Amino acid sequence: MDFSNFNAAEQAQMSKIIEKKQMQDFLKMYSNLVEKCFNSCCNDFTSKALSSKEEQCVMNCTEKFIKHSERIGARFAELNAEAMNAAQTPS
Amino acid sequence: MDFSNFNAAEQAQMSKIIEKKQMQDFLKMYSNLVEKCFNSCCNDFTSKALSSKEEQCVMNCTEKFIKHSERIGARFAELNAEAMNAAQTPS
Amino acid sequence: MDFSNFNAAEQAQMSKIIEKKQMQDFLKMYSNLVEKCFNSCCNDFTSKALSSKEEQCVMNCTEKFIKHSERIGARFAELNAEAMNAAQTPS
Amino acid sequence: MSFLGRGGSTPTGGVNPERIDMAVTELDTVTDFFNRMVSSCHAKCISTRYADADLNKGESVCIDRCVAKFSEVQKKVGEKLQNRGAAAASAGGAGSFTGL
Amino acid sequence: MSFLGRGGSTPTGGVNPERIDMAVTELDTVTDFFNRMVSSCHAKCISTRYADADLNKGESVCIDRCVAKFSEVQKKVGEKLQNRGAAAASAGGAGSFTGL
Amino acid sequence: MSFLGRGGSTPTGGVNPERIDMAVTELDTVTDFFNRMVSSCHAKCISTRYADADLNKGESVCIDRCVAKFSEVQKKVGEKLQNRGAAAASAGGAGSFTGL
Repeated sequence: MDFSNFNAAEQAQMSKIIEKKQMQDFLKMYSNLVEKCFNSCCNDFTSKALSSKEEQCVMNCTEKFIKHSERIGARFAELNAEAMNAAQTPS
Repeated sequence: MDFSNFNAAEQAQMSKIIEKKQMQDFLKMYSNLVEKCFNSCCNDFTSKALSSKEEQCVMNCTEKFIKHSERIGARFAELNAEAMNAAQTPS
Repeated sequence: MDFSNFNAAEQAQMSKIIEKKQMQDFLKMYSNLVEKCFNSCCNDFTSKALSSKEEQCVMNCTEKFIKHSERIGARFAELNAEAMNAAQTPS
Repeated sequence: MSFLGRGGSTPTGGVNPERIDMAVTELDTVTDFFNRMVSSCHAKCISTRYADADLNKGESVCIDRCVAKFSEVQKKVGEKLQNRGAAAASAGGAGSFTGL
Repeated sequence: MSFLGRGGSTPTGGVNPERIDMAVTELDTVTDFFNRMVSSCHAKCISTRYADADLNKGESVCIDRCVAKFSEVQKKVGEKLQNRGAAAASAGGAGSFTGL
Repeated sequence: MSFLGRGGSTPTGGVNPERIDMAVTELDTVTDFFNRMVSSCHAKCISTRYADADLNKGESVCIDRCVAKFSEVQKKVGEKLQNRGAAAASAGGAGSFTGL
């Protein structure tokens, strides 16, 4: 996204808003991750303790989800950069 | 919904809020539609291009979802009108 | 959650915010409940009226969901109290 | 939306922020119900093969009945929540995490 | 996001609240698309057995194609909505519940 | 919620908006976790036939264990995210779409 046509006061306000949004997005990602990995990994309720197998599954699930998100983020950024270049190239 | 007991200043403010909400609802419907039609129509990831079959499915899915929403909206409005009439009729 | 280090003005503002959030949470829980119980209980669309069997299912679903939420709330509060005690005990 | 009263009266010409707040909550609530109805009735009535862009006869009839049924469920659940006491029903909401 | 114009010009040094509002809406929209893409491509490409913490070759390739396909769907649906008229498409949104 | 510090000190009698903001974020986060716990444990423990309005013995025991397990998962995932660095973990969030 391009805020280069914003003046200094507007850019400062956007920075604050974005910083707050990043915190909220992170927290939402955290709770989403807990839900997703719990749902995939925990299916035995004969005990209240996490088994070592379940714990390993949760750790792998978390790590894999982060790598997945990072890869999507990288591809998504490339697509957006292409789209922006295409828009700026006179045809 | 009935805002007839609002004064002019309140109605003006509500109009602005509703206009903003309509934009947000539209954008949310758009992303929801993309997710739903992608999930239903795209199941082959041996290629990165949308096949003509997938594209046709996405177009039908979009069109059908809009018609579905419109029909629900019409029925929903009828129900609300009935409920409002019932509330205003002395019993 | 512990707001004891808030001053009177801050506690007053938090009370107002919490009151508003409770209303919103209640309404969200209501619509969530309608969706969940409708999806579980209504599978016959040869008629537009709720059958007595469907109605019974919806009533049980609602009651059971509330009891479920209450039980989770009680366990959750216990866990949080434990965590708070653990944090305050010098180790 | 019988859970929601309208705030008090408004001084002539001014804006009563509580009335606006209430109206926005009411609007959000109706929109939330509507969106869930669209989603539930889509799952119940619409074939996801998407061979066609039009609603067929069976789908159209199903939608009409689905809206009626969903509304009835909304009414029943609302009555149940009111009978049971809204307070008890919201147990576990934000209020229960705070000492305020 | 061709649906969103940018608000008018801004007095030097001041903050144009409409421009900020538009930018926030744009940001929220991109974030929403991104999150749905993450979720959809996770469902399409990632095995939920979680025997391993790394993306394997097949999963990685699937993700790349999934992003491309999801974006194409986004474009197609966007075009369709614009052709059909944004107004009609949002039928049933908040606007239809109000007399304003 | 160890990710969230509390804002700085407050002038006597005044309201520190950052402290309020932080408290609201904390409240929203706890509510979000609670709601997901309710939903996940409902899916894991409650039969959807709804022949009965009461929780039976098996469901009750399942709920208690489910809450304990969900909380443990929350702790494990939180530790993992902190070890990995919160910054990296939020890759793809709003920040990555902007040049700011």
